[in-house]
Amino acid sequence: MGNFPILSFITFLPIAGMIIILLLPKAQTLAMKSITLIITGIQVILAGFLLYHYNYGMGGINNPATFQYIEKFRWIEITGFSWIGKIKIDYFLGIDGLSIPMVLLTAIISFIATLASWKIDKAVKGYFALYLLLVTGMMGVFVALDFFLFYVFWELMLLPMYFLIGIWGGPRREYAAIKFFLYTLLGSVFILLVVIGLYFSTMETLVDGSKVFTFNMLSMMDTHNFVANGILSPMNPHNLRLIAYIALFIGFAIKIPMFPFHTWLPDAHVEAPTAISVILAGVLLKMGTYGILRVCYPVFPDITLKLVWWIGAFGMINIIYGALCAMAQKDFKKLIAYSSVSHMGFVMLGMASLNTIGISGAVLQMFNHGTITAMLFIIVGVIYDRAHTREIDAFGGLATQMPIYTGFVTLAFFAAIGLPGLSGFISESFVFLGGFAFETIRVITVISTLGLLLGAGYMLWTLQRIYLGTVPEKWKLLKDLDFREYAMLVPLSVIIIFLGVYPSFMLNLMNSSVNSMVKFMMDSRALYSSITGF
Amino acid sequence: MIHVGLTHFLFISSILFSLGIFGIVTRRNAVMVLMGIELMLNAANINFIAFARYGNFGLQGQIMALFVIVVAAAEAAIALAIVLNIYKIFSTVNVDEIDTLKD
Amino acid sequence: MTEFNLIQIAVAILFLPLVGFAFVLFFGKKIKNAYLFEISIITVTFILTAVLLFNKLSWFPDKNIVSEFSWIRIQNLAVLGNISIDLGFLLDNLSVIMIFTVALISMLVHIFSIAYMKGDRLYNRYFAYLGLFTFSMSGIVLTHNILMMYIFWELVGISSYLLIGFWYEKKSASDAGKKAFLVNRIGDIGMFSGIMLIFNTYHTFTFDKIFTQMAAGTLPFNSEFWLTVTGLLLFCGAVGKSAQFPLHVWLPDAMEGPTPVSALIHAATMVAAGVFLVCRIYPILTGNALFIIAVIGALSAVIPATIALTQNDIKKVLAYSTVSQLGYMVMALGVGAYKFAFFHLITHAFFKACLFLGSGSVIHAMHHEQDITKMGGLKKKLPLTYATFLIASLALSGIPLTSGFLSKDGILQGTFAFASLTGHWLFPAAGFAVAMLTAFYMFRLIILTFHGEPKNKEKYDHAHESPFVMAMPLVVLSTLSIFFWYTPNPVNADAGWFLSKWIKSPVLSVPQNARYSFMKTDVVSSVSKEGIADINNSTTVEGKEIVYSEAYTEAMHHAHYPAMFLSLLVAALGIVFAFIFYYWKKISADKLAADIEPLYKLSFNKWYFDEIYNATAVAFTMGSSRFLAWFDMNIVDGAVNGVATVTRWTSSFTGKFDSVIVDGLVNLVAYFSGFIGLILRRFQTGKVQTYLVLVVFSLVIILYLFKTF
Amino acid sequence: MSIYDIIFYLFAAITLISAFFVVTIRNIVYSAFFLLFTFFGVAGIYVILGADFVAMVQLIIYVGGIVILMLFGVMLTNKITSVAIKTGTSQIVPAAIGVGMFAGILTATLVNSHWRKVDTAPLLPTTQSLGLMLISEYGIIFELLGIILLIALIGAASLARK
Repeated sequence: MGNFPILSFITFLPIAGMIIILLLPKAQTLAMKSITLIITGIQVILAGFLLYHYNYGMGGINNPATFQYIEKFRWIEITGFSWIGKIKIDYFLGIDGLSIPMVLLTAIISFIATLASWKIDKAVKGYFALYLLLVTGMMGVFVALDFFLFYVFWELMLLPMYFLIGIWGGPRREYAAIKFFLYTLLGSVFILLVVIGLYFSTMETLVDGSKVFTFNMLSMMDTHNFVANGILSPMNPHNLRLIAYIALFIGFAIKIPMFPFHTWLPDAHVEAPTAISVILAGVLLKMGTYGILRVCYPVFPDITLKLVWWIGAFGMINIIYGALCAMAQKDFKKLIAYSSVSHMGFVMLGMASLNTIGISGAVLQMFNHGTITAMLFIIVGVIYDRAHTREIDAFGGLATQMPIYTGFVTLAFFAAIGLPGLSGFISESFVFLGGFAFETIRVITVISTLGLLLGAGYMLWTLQRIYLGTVPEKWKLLKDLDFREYAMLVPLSVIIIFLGVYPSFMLNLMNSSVNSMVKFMMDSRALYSSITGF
Repeated sequence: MIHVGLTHFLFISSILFSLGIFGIVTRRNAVMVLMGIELMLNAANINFIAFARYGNFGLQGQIMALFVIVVAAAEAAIALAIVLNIYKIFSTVNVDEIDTLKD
Repeated sequence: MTEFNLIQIAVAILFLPLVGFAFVLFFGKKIKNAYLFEISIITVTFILTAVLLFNKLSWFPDKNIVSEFSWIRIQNLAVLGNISIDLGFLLDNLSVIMIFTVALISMLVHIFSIAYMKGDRLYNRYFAYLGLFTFSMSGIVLTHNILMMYIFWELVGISSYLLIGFWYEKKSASDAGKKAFLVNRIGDIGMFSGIMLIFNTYHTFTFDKIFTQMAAGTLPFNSEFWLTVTGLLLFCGAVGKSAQFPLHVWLPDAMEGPTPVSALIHAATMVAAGVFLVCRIYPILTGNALFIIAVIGALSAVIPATIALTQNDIKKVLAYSTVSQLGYMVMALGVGAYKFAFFHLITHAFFKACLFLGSGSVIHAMHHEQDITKMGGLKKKLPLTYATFLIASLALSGIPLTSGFLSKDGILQGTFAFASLTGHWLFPAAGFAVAMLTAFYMFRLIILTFHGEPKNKEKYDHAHESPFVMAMPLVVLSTLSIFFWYTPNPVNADAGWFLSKWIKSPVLSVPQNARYSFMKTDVVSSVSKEGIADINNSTTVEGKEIVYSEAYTEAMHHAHYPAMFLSLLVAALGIVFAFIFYYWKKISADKLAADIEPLYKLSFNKWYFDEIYNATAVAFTMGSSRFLAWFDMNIVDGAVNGVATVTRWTSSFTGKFDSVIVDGLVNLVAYFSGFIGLILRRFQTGKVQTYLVLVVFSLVIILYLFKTF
Repeated sequence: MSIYDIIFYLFAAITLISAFFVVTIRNIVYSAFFLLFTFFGVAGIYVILGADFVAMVQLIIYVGGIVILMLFGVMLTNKITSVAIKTGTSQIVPAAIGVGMFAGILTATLVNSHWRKVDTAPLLPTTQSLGLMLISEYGIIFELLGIILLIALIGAASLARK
């Protein structure tokens, strides 16, 4: 394939689909759905292609030479404002071991969520156009290496999401959409601040030897590129790196969502249509943790090392708090939403461990949580489609009524509580093993193991309340799964079981990058202390 | 008193700009909001032309100012059309009474 | 037969039940007799285990056959180097005997279930679950590393969840399944913490490598205290699975499952897994850890025995008896009687399976009546069941000529010797007390069920002896409860092949000064034997077994006959009392119960464990969960909404205040607070202009931060 | 203080004072008239800056076009008979504080920046050179602007017709 810009292709393909859909007449809903399905299908194939040709030995993280499928050219260049200097923004894409699992996840979840949107019948054209735009935004975030571009994709994904929740959502959709939008926008503002700050603190040396300010993330990771008196340069004795780090972290943490910024999540999930919940939980939440790993960690290793206890502690709070809140929910979807909060806590805990096992566990957990939660939300969607309620106590005995569906439910629930043989187990174990190995967060890790118990508690309790027992008279007519629902649940189940028995498939993929990350963090400890002189 | 130079013009433009914002933020009538926007556009234009004179650009600044004026005209036309529509629907042009964004 | 063949057989043994599970699960709907496939699979598995057992014991009696492969490999770690997480098999005598027992009992339970479960709606599904359960249990037994053991440990938990809650339409059944899983999970968390400690210290999960490194002097955090902690944390897993005090509450509830399941789970497999785990990790248990284990074991032996006295549900009595017997084994492990503990595990598996299946036969005959006060006189109707049940009860009570006598005697002997060396006489006291209680409640059960007059005439008349497929397992299991399978000498098991040849106590890896004093390697003796005075070497020169001190051997020897006669005496006493109370009715049991009502109530209500847990742990969790949900809804989320209300109130108040006193400064303060409110408010007044003001302020802040002057 | 300076201050005063009235006075029609003066002042400033053509365009389009448009807007959206041609104001104080701070910091930034200035060129007529640029260098943009205007025209007409 040589120089074929496959990353751009995979990112912007949905935009092409969007244009086609916009050109179609309103009544052609089937064509719109098919086009979306085909486009996302092609994305899955392309992601498979990326995977097939992926070089497992290349680490990425801070070294541009070890990124793969790189595309880099000048995107915006303004000269002439001689007193500001040149403005130069690159179009810079590339992937490494951190991004490729996320690219895969995005492709798979988008495809499955397309199937989940099949029954949308309100303003179909708008829905699928926005949906494809959303897919582009998500994919872009995971492949962008220029901070400005990253930010553009980050914002690009925000707007369609707002409309998708706000128009196709449940009864309180506008409230939920606004809440989602403002929360994330707040996060974006924080991120933007830091982007600008970093821009004015980093200079890149061009081929001709001249220096320009840069948005290149990889340049920001190299201490040589910092301007001596930039406000975010470590050499500047009055630098604002700590504040900037916290701002950036909060920006990403809102997406995770980290306690106490998580309250948008239950509302957004409850109101969003099934497919959007799937996307939201499956991919969007990962952007927060991905952003932290991609930006916060390597750009601010000095601060990360200082604050790592806090990251772990918030991870712990997420795990336990989310689980306890989930236990008390009466709405099935809200329960799953809180379980997401709990499971994302594992990711944070794993990130805080700063060693290969823990971070591998965290990245793997991102992928696994994506698939498992997607499955859980589809499960909620299936029951909501039929019964038009999500009240847990309204159900009972569905195992008798819908045995095959209950089989899938059991699988997903067991995966969510980390049953061995299913994918959740390895990632959670790795997170714990990694966390325990790191002295700073050892106690936190041990406390977090309580999450295993609580998770099992609320999941099994839900299983019992909805699926076990006897069927109330009014649900006697519920039908078991149809073909479309099989098509969504079977692939996810296969992935969950496959990664449960053969986790090396994913772990090998990310191994070099995680190692580079850990090595980079370890080296930075000495490097930054020599720069700042304390 | 120093000779009039670049900074004087910049001063004028920044004050004009701020007044524009003030108008947008405080006035309740949609048309008044539009007027505020026009003020801001004019402030920007002053900057363009001032830099065209004191910077090393030739006439590029003036060209840009022309473009701005043209776009402003288009914008004013569209905006007023929208205001008329709003008036038809809500029977008011007071922007603070139009808060469907809230729910 | 080479080692490689044995490994191949082991692989087949492990995965055949899984194949059965998958097949029956997927085709159970379409093929009516899919369960026959599962049964033939399990029969093949059993034959394979028999082959494995025979070959291992005859050709490689002293060899540990290991086969492993790398499951996950993580390379170039910054600190640790490459790490490989291996999965693999360990075939030693312990595991082949255990896997044989598991497969045998599993097969018998399968066969028994053919008749017992006949006509159930989910007949095929039931056999699929049995297959899954057998697979998980085989995994625990055959594995060579702690992580894989944990994996199958959890799988056992989940398959027991499915089996206990098999009749999920009954609330009590699904409750029991959930409770079993959650209580187990508590133990598992401890176990997982132990695994984290192990991994953090040794960077491997494989038992052998852990033992070798520990023997070479590597300890968790370089301290014996943490070694003790590690051992106890791992033991937590056993506390959960083997239903030890204080986590024993799930087991009696688990009787909600079908009776053959109770036989499988609560006799030979799931609960035995805990004891098996302790046997596996025995080399890393320090003296202190063992002592605590012994205490837990003693408590678990005594408390449920007292509860079993007053229960009226035939399965509940057996369930508490199981807990009590498991406590026995754990206590035996704790006091150093390793061999006898494992021996009791095996013998107990057979006779307890026999008892459970026998009770299944009774329940089947009585049309699902489980209350023994409503039975009676069944001896005539169910002669075969009665005979087998009696043999198994005799074994459980420890009457000579039975297997139970041998193993129980050994355990009592062990506690006796331990007490004589260390002075903890409470252990033998507990042991003998439990022996008496056991004999008493078992014969109470037998008398009430099989003797006397039938109390429910109608059901009695319809009762009939069970069909062949139910009777056959009973006969097989009751024969296995006789002594001659284990030793030629009915009063001394030491001479038998089981203890002298097959079961070897493992070499300890624990540092010398952390062991029981009688397990310290006797340096002098090794000098005298080997002529080497190298202390560091002394742990390894002795070869394959724990080196007990001569004093201990002596004490064991002396304890043999006292323990034997005393245990016989108390068992006989127990039986006699049972007859006095329930057969001859010389003393009214009801009257006695009324006389000591508080004690009776305590026992009848299971020492109020469930109530206490419900009132504390469960209530606390549910309470905090409700509180946090409220907190989340009203405080965290309301921090936004609530502050908005307050701010609105504030601004309206200040607005009024402002209109009364026109004061610029106050005005400013008020609006400033209003401005803060604007930020904290839901950010959604809906008015673009308000947002714009915010934008302006933000711009001011940004410009100020990035100011160039 | 040269005559140049005096003219500058004159126009600056016209601009700022009338702009101030635009945003503060209650009657919208008066506001519109003050807007006219503001534009006029701005045009004067353009002239001082040597942008004669732009100044003319400013006068023609703004003073002649946009202000009239605004007035139409006012008239069409207010009942002439009622007294509602006045506009209310909201959140004056926070806005005043915010905008004041903003103006201060913006002015400080602009004034304190070290602009790289070149010597002012002599004032020459610009119309011809602007025209040349518009049809050569900026030809495409010029065309595009034409299209935008057309679209705006059609759009506004169709919007207002609804």
